[in-house]
Amino acid sequence: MNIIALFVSPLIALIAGMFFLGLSRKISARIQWRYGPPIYQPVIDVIRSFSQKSITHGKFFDFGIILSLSSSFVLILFLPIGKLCALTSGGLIAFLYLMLMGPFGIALSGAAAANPNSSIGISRKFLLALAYEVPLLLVLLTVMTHYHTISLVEIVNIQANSGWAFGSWALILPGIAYLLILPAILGMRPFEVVGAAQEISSGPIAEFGGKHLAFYTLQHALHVFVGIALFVDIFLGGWTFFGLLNPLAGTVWAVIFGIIIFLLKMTLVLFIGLFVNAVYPRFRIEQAMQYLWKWPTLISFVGLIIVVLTK
Amino acid sequence: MSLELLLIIAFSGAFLTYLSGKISSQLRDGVAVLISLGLVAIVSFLYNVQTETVFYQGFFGISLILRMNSLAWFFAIAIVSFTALCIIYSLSYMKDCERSNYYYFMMLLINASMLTIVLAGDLVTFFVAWEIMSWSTFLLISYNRNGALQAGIKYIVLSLIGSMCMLVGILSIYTSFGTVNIADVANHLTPSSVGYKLFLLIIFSITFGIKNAIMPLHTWLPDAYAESPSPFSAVLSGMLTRMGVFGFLLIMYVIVGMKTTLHLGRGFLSFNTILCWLGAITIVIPTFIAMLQNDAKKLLAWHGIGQGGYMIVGIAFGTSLGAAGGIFHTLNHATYIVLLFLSVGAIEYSTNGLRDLNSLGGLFKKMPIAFFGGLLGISGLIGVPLTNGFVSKWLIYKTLILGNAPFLAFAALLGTWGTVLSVYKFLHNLFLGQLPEEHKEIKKAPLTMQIPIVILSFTIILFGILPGLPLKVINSIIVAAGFQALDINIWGVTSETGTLNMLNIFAAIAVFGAIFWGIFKVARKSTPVDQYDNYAAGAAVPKNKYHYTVEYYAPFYRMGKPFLKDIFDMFYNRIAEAIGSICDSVRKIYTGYVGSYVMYIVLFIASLIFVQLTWSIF
Amino acid sequence: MVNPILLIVVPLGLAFALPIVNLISKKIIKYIPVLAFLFNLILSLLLIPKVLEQTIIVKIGGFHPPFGINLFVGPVGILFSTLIALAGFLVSIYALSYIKEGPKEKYHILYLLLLTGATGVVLTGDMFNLFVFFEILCISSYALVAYLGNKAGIESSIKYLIQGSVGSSLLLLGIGLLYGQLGTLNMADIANQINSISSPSIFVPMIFIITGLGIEAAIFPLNAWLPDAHSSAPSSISAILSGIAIEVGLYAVIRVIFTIFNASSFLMFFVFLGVLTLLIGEMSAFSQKNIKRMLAYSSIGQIGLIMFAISLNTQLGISAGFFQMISHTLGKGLLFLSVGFLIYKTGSMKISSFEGIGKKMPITSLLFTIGAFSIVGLPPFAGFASKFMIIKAALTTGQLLFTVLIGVILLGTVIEGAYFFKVIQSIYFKGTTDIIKRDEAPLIALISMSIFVLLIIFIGVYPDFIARILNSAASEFINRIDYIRSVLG
Amino acid sequence: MKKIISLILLFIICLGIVFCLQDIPFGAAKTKVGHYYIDNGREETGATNIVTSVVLNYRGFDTLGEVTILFLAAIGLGAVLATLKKKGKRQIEPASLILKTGCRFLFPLILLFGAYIFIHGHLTPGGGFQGGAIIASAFLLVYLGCRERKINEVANKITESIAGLVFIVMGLIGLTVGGHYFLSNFMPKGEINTLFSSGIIPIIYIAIGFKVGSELTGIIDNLMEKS
Amino acid sequence: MEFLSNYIYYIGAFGLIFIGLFIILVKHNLIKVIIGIGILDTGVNLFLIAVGYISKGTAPIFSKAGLDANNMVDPVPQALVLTSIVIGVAILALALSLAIRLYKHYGTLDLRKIKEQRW
Repeated sequence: MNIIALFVSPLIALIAGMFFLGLSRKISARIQWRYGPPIYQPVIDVIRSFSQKSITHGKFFDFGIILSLSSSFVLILFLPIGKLCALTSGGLIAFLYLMLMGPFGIALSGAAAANPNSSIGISRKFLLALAYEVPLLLVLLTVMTHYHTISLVEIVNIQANSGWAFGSWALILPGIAYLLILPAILGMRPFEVVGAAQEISSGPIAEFGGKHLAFYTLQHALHVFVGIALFVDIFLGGWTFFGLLNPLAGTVWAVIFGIIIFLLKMTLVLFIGLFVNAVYPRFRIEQAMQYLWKWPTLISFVGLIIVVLTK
Repeated sequence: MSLELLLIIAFSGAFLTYLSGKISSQLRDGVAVLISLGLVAIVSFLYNVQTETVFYQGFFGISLILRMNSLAWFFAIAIVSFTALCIIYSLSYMKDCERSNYYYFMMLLINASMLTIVLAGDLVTFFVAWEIMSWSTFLLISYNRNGALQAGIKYIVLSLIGSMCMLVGILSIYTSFGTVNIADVANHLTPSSVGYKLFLLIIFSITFGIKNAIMPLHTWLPDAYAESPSPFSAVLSGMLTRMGVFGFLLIMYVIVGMKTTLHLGRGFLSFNTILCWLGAITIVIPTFIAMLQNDAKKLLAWHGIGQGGYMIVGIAFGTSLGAAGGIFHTLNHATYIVLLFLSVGAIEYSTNGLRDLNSLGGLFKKMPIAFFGGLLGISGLIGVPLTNGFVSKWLIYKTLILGNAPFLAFAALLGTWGTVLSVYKFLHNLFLGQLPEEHKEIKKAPLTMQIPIVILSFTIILFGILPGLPLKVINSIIVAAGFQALDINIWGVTSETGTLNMLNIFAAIAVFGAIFWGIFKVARKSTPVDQYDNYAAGAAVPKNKYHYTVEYYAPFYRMGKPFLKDIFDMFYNRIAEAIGSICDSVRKIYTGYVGSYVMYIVLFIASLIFVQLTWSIF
Repeated sequence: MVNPILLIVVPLGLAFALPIVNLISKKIIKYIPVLAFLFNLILSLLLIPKVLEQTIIVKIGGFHPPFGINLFVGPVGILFSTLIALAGFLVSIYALSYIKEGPKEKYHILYLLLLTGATGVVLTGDMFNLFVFFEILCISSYALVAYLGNKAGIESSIKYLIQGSVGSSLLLLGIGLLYGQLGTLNMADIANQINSISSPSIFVPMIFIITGLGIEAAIFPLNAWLPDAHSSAPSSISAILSGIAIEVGLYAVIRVIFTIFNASSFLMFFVFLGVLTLLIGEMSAFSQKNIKRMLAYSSIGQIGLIMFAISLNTQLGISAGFFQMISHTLGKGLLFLSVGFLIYKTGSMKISSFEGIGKKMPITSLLFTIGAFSIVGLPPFAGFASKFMIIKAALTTGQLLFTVLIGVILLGTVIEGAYFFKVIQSIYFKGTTDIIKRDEAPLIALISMSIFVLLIIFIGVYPDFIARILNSAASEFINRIDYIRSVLG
Repeated sequence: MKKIISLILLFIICLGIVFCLQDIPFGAAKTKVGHYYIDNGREETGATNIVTSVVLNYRGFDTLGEVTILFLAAIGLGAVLATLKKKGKRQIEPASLILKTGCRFLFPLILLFGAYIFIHGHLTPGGGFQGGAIIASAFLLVYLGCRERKINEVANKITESIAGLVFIVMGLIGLTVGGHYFLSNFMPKGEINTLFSSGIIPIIYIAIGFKVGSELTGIIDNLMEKS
Repeated sequence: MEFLSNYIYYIGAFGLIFIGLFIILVKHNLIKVIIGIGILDTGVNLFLIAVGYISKGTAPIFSKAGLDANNMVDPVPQALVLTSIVIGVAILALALSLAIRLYKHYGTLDLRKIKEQRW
């Protein structure tokens, strides 16, 4: 199983991630009464980027982006996609750290490019990350405390037995908080100030072109996938769907349907996440921080207190 | 190899170095390196040795004892190795500095005294070595003159307060039990009252808290780190400050005993919970203050405080995982903070003493070794997987989460994210971005400076991938302290609530890295471009504005600056001023007018007679 | 022929002979104090084992006490006389190169008499004789403080003299009041007849005597002369005044309290007075700009510490107090001596003028540093061992009050550390970084200071060396009956 | 204000002393030690003047200290005034003939009287200190009367030193011979109430007389010359 | 009156002592202070003599036969006073010489102005 997951789950993640990327562009466009690009547009972009020539600012410029992409793929291995999960070592904590490495690699690369716009973009990126990490950490800690484990797989398995976390009253507040910060995690509207194309030439990726840009797009797609999948895994029970798969237990089909259910849940979450926040105009970074440190943090904090007290 | 001989070599080596410096500086360098490496060799031969010897009885008839066990060995080997690396590094760093004999002498003296501290089998030896360490550190902190003087005074005053507390504690033990032998004291202490144990714990915690810079007592540290010579900053932050951790281990788990310590008080008001929370505060606030720093060494110094918090949280939490994590983090912290200080030192060396984060940049092409040292250092500091920092932090987080202390865990994790921001700023402003014109031609860092950086970088990765190597020793330490043994493998930790396997993470990253490196190579070749050949959206950016460094996290600063002040430092300064003015007014009683002096005499007699006649109290 | 009387008579005779020697040759006079105290030192060291076996009572003129004057050469006396001889010897070696101007033969006479007086005070067993030797000590101090003849010296000297003579009058008055009641001057005999100090007829003379002696001992409200005098005297004399004179004064005070009046209820007051003295001293020293004044205030602080230790009224406490006296003598002596040459070479007593002197005079600076470390109480120097013993003594009493006071005392130590370390910083880490030509103190002075350092380190590392004598000294104070019995037979 | 405070303080002290003096009635019987001296002084020391026997024998050590203090005062005064810059030559107004002659006449007489006082110290009231003071007054007279005359400082010093040394040597002889006590009266006591009696007392008193005389003279000399 | 005759020496002695102390406490002129010290000394000496006095006693000198030993005053205070006087002389001499030097330095003997050594 693990061996299969090792090969399959990156593939699923890549494809789904590209799909969500395209989908989100489409949804945003529709919300704004635009037609928008086709859903497969990111795939086209990647392929085209590979064929284009690029510039490099040195070995380290290349190293950063490769580090970013490969660590994003490693991250996928730690994520239960349906019933597939290649690596479990270290649990959610290791997962959190690996989540950090993708942006970190991009930041290194962007900084090596020595473009002031990249620097500004990275600074914003990290501040935004700090802003949403505060509620995110609280949310994850709540979940881990509630289930008394640090393993993602185990969290999903417990939910299979005892119902979705989002359904249990103790974890509903963290769930809401996660939804509120989801756009920030995904870097989508209204939190797109990091890569503001008009203002700082797309920020960190200002100097990226050709294969660098392609790598970045792939990484971004994975990042979007992870952000949503994490929610599904810890709040929506991953592959579980009200005992639907129980009859199939132990067969290959359970795995396949598990993945499908998982992806459907993800799509749903993407919609919700986008709709919840799409009405806001773009936040300035301070506004974003103030917002994220106010409501989502407060909600998740209350959630954590509830969980600790009811423990 | 007896322990006395080891210490004799250590101490006399220091003197020998000083004396040989009077003959020639080459000889001195040779002797210093030889002594420090020799100590490394001797200590490593002492692995797994358990001895205890009485070496002296002339101090008030107290048996002064040296003993070797796994705890002592662990710290001893760390001390001697890091000092040896810093000594090697100093060979070129300190080449043209004044009083270099003195510098080496003090370095080796501090080394020897730290070694004595960890080998001490009784509290008097411990205290004596502790004090020697304190004053020699003071003498070396002040070495850089100017700003260093204030730092030195701050350090020594706090340090004196700490050691006076410890002296009271030790003597209280001595008078109560008539022995200062650590093992005996532990036995005697078991039946004594809870209040007394608590008193001991608190009074020693002040001492070790000052040394380890726990939050309200940290104020000496930033200045001291920033103003010392860089190799010494490295030793200071890497090992010397962590003598506080050693002290905590000693008092909490050896002297008072694990079981007792963990059951002092109830609920939130128990000793170790409060210590944990102090540790948590120490993690968060300094890390965020670090973000505001513009001095590379000061930034690292604030992180030094913050990382100290992890150790305290880990040790004070009182689980096997926590204690192991805390101890392991001490070692890991030493590796990467030493590495970082040495990298900054290399920059200082090359740019004639610059360490201002706003005036440097783009040095990664000029000083690749220092850059990779810095990169791995900050990775370790953050705890990026595959570096050793990850493993120890993982152990701490895990035990905090599973031990139902999510708020502590939150503080610890938040600290990590703060760390990411500030160390990225550090890396970016020093090494990445544009290279300023004036640093186009810089001195090359010599080999002796690069070797320690390379060794430390290698160590970070080694312990990151194979954490089992040090954890094996740590496991025996915590078992000796009475904790349950951990299930240690060469690649990590196995336990029923989740395993850590660094090897498969390493393999995964390596495989994916190789794949994408391959893809990258196969794809169309990219064109190398010049530094200034940048896309600036058509705007004409002046050359000196190309590097965005000043106020790197400007929005955050705007928000956080009013809150992120070192209020404790201000508070202490206020106290110091108040004491100063009180002192000034006290001496005004010596008016200089002899009539009033005679008046004092008459007053003295008169008041005594008055008291006696009225109340007859004598 | 080993007779303790020689400890007093030989220096005295040499002092009397010195004017004649001066007429014969002006060059050799400065070696006379060296010889005298070398003799005293050897004699004291020879006497120590004998005294530890049995106290020597020297009857002067062959009259039995209480009718004649007797010397009481007990452990305390021999301890002090050894200390005095040692300090006197080393400082006189130092003075060989330090005293270069002024009426030198007078300096040496006064110096001899100062220490003779001190030896007399610690050895005598007669109240009035104590007064006489005390006056010798005081008057020679007045003259020596004014020795340099500068503005500060004369002013300090006259102030010292006024306070000192008021004190000596009070002392004499107290002795007279006692004599009027008890009809004897012998200390053992007085002690024998005193039962309680609570009646005013005993208490009032006691207060007068304590005040009179306390002025020399620099107990808090009586010590206003000290900073002036110690800072204005020539440094070699400052070393003796700080290292010997005030200790001897304190010895006299505690001898009076312990042996004569048996005033253990009064000791509680002394505990507080000691802590107060310490705090006042250390706090006044804190922001001093003048190095010698700072050291003088530090001496006040140290006296407070000694008072505290001795007032604990336990075997351990008293021996700790004596130990602290020894380490203070060595440490403060060393500090004043090294500062003497620092001042000599820079021409100023301002701490700020010492900036960078560490390069010019590395050895002297090092000696100063070690002295400072010892005074602050850092291991492995003597000050640490004594402070260790004091704290141990205070904690052994098991009373909460003493534990709290120990906290206050340690606070004083922290203040002390702060100002000493500031000075050390200015010596080594301030001022020019250029290479300066060395201009070291003369070799002979360095040798004498180095002996101080060796002793400081030796005692600091091996305090058991003097433990026995300290213990017997403490017993001498505790066992008042033994004292009386051994004198009166 | 200060005066009032000091008066209050002094009053308190006075009160204490009054309480204390209740135990010391004025003019009461002799005390223990004094009684002993009066009873046994003659036999033990051979001096008829008990004060002298107390001063020089029973409490001889005090007297040694006392002599030392005077010596100390002379030396100290010299030391204090030594660094004073000398005012050129002293303006001396020569004394008149009558004054000069008178001084010359009186000077040996005073010296003789002083010598008498200290030689008979053990027999009659008086002694070394008193005699010495009288001798010093002779020199003072010379200073005042015959102003151009100066004493021989070297001789003065030698006298001073030798006199002091005599005292100490006498004490040390007592340490070696006799009862092996410092300052013990090792010489034969002689017949009571004669000049050559009471052992070392006259010798020491003579020495003290010389010493006090020369020291006081030195002090006078110093004060006259240097100020 | 009887009280006075009984205690006149004590009263005189302590009167002198307190006058001396009072002078030292309140006077600013150095010479006056030195005079105060002298008075204080004298008072103490007088007190010592008074302590040894016996009503209608004689000097303790057996200058001729037939003197009653029981009627002699205590010789010890007299010996003490001898010493004490000498000490007083010594102190006075030293104090005066210092005063001379001080006047050379400061040009005044007002102790309120001689305050360079303080704090």
